[in-house]
Amino acid sequence: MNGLISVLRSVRERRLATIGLIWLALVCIAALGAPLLAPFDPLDFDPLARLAEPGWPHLFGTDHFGRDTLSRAIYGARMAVLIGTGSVFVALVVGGIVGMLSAYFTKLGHLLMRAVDVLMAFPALLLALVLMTLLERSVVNTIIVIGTVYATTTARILFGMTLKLKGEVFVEAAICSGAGHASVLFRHILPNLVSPLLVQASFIFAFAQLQAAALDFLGLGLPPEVPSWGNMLSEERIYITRAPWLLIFPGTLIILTVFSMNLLGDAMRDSIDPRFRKDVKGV
Amino acid sequence: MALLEVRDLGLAIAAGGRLLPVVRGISFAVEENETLGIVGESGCGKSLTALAIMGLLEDTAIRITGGSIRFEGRELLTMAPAERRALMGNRMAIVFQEPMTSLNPVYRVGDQIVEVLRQHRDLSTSEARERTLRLLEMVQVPEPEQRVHSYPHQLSGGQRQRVMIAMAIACDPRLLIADEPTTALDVTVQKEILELLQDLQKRMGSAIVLISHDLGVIAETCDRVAVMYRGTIVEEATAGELFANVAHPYTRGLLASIPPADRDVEWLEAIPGRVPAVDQEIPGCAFHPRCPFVRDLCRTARPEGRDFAPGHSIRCHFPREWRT
Amino acid sequence: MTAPLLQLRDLRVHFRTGRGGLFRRRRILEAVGGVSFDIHRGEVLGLVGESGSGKSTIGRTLTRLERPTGGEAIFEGTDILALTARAFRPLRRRIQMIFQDPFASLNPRLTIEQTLAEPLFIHRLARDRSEARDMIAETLELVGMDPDAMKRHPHEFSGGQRQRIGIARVMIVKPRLVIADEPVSALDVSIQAQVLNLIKKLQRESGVSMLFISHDLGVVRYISDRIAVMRRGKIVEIGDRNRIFDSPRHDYTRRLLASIPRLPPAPN
Amino acid sequence: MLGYALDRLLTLVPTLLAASLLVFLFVRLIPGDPAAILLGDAATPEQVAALTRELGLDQPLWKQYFLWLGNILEGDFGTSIFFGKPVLAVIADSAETSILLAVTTMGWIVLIGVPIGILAAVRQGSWIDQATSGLAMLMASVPTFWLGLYFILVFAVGLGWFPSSGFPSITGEGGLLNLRYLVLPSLTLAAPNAALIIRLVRASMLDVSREDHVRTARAKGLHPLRVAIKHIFRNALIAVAGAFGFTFAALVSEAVVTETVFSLPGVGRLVVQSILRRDYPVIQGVILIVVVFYMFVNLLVDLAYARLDPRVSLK
Repeated sequence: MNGLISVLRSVRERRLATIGLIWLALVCIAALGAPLLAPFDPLDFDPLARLAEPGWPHLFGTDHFGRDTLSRAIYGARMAVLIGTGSVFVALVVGGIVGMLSAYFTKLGHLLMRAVDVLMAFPALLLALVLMTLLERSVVNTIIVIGTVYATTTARILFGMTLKLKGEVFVEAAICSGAGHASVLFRHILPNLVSPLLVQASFIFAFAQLQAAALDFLGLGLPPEVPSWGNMLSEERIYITRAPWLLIFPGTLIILTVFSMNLLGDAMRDSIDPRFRKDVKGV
Repeated sequence: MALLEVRDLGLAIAAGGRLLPVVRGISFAVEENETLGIVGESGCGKSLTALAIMGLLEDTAIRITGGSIRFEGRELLTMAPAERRALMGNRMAIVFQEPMTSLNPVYRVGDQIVEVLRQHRDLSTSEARERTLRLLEMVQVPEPEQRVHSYPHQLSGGQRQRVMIAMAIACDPRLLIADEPTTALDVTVQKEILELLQDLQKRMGSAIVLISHDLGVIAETCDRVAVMYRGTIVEEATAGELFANVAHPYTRGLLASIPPADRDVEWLEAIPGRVPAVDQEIPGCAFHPRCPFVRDLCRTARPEGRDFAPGHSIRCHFPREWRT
Repeated sequence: MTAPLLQLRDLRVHFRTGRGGLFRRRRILEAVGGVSFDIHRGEVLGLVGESGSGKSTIGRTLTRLERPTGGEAIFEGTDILALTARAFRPLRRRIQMIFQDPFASLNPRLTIEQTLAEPLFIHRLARDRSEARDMIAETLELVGMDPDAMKRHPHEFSGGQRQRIGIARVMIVKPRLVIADEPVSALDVSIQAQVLNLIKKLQRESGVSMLFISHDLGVVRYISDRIAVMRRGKIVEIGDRNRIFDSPRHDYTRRLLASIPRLPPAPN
Repeated sequence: MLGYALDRLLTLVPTLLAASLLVFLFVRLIPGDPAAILLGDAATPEQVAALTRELGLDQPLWKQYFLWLGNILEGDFGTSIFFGKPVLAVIADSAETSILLAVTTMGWIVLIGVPIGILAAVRQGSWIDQATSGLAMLMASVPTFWLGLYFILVFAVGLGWFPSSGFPSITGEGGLLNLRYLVLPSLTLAAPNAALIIRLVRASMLDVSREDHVRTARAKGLHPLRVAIKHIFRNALIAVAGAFGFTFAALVSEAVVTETVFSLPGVGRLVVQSILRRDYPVIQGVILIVVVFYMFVNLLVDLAYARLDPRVSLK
């Protein structure tokens, strides 16, 4: 808890990071209140208003089916938040458990970390592509795939950090006091990993946006009918000259969101234990 | 004219928009051929003083708030950076505490010595290499022909410190600052290094400022001793005079705190309390909260430096109170 | 004379350095090469040596932070080196360790109360929090600290205070053997004297046995009844304190003693 | 040093075997008869039966694996369903583009990343530092395909400076001039990676500048620039070199998106198209080769570490 407070404090001290935080809050609001905020149904075709320029009633214009860009973008925020938090969750839970246990129980760890090594022999995007080939295009599968890709790096990072903590004198002192495995892991090691994990989470969130957009672009991410920012860019890219708003708008949304998350992660990183600063590397 | 003259030097640490004084106007002088020992506990400002003399406070949070440092008659604090660099590693040099980390890990030790020679002397590479070998012989590194090709991590702590010393004396400095040069070393190695420093001084005639927390090291090596407490020199005299006639309660407390190896002591007479935090202002004498002989005057008036005996100065209202 | 509290017999500890492989030899380093000594009840055995002599490894092996490659350590009749980790846990209460670095030995996330209560609950020495709190307050006073300190976090304390807390953590479980691994070498001289006095006082009052590990001969002389001098993983000389200092037999001991800078006595 | 290299090489073998097993299982995990999958929809039952025998699909799985592995080691990666020619030949056709793209991209990354990173570190806290750090983070936040599309729009369509798509081989007509086809794609691909290097160079240099030996270097009276380059950057390079290697190794697969945007006939595009065409033998082959390449580059990185940091190999 203390860690969280100090992290938030460090964010507040940086003006740019605060702006990033505000932007992310707006994205979250859009995601939660999409049905209320969106002026149109994001899937509704309006054949009479195809590729309409920004104006009234389509504030940000329409795409080549005549769907309202603003409404799709608001629903896209939903996908962004879902994919981001989902990937972070998968990566941190899977990677966290594997990394922490591997470092703590050395024999098991040797085996598990070799498995992680094998997965890390596949470059990130390639691994995502391969996994997507095996799975149907869906929101859940996209989350699983991106989460898995970052679970490997998270496991590596956590392995290293846990190993460092395991060698700490206060952990040895706890062992000398008679503390058991559970107590050492959850009382002495884990709480000291919360802030670095938070930083790692923010970077994964940011990367996940870019990865998801890339998968969408390649036609291997979310199903094409799902209104995500990546799909919006992917479907409308041939209209880049005729209807530039179709690319500028969702592109800017992605950039702002990723940039904000990176800013946030960067600000938080400066507040964490200097020992771990090198472990959590963002952009 | 002394070789080095420090006058009213003030240093402060910049923290949260404030300047917290850490060295509060200290003055001392060092002559050629002389070893001055500065002793004190961590945080007393002794190492920062060394860095200030060497000009190594740039890019740190430490600011020089006043005073002057004159070296060979020239004021260092107002000197142009290039001019000052021409002195560093040349006319004045420093040996640091941590021989493990003070050498660049990616270069061979020989090359690191050659670098300083080529910086300040007009030598060809082969001349510099030749001189490097002789320097390593001077500091008694065994098998110097092989050792010049070693990387720092291949040497023992003692050997690394010898390399550091060789690097420091490469250009025949007039002033050598040794900042806790033996603190990271074992006692047997410490003895060798201290003997080496004394031996080199005899040969080169330079001045040494030896900074240490260890009164024993200071007592064995120095001609004159300055005792620092919380940014001030509280007592200064020749080593013989100081240890024969300790006058400041802090100096006495320090001596009494160290468990001697040559006699039995039942209980140590420890100084009570601890050094107040940097941001804490202490009225009167800085040592009064811990002083066993404190009186009212000590709580209100800051003692000025004065001569306790010829060549023995002290900052204390009631010196040698334990006698009365 | 009753049986010693601890009998260490032919302790050997080896470390592997670096990662070996098919094409590179892995080096085996002998940290402790056959060390034997006894510690009697109520006795302080000083273990002195230079860095790399293996003195800390012995202490760490006795608290099972390091695995030995051979030898036995009979503590109150059981060979603690042969026990499983699980079987050794109840014995941890009896063998406690004071660490060198007071800044690293306390979990920064826990309050002093949480840190000190941990061993009490593990070893079932306190039934509930209020009983634990009473015991903590008592122990904090014992080490010269204000009981209010228990509400605070380690970063609010100085090095000397933290080392007092470290000592409190050890004393609170009423151990039979305390291993003190360079407990004062990270402290400033004036604080070192305070902590040394405290350790000596607590040892005298509680009658606990102690293995006091240090590189500082003065410190070892001040605190120990008997002294063992170590060099390169072996004990070169062991004996009563005054015998070691006044008539050292081994060359190395003599060299060590001759290396200590002489210190003028404090005026009275 | 040689022993170290051989050892590192040896540790790769189990990882490589495990990775190849995954690649092998990949096709087996797809529901349906592997032989039918590998032959595509147009296959006749006779062809399927023949391939079943050839791949030993009627044998236990572990035998199939070794059979497959044996074929691979002999250079037989199977036959592309789409192209109807050996997979290795298909991959070879796209290798030139990928390698040239990776090399030019790497050139940009070093050229942009290192000097700006050094500048930001030396001028820590100045407006230059803040501007470059902010810009670097922005560069890392832009989706590459979006950047690529706008590069095409501005520099190809608008200004007409560079071609917008495709890449004729440099051995063909136009020769080395054809490299201009790679300018926009390599810049696109370089942008986020250069951003990473800028930040890494800066951060590593700041880390090193706090080390004791830098103070020693200053105490020698060296010029600040010499201290920055010879002492700080040289040590920071140890961390940075690793990033160079990993970046380069990842470029081949990261290029998937860029190659698609610029319609480059590279390995990345081949993967995507093969996935969309369900050309499994090609997917398998490409993955395997990319993984081997990736691991090989990582091995080189390790060896570079040992060269740059004497503490690594001599310990």
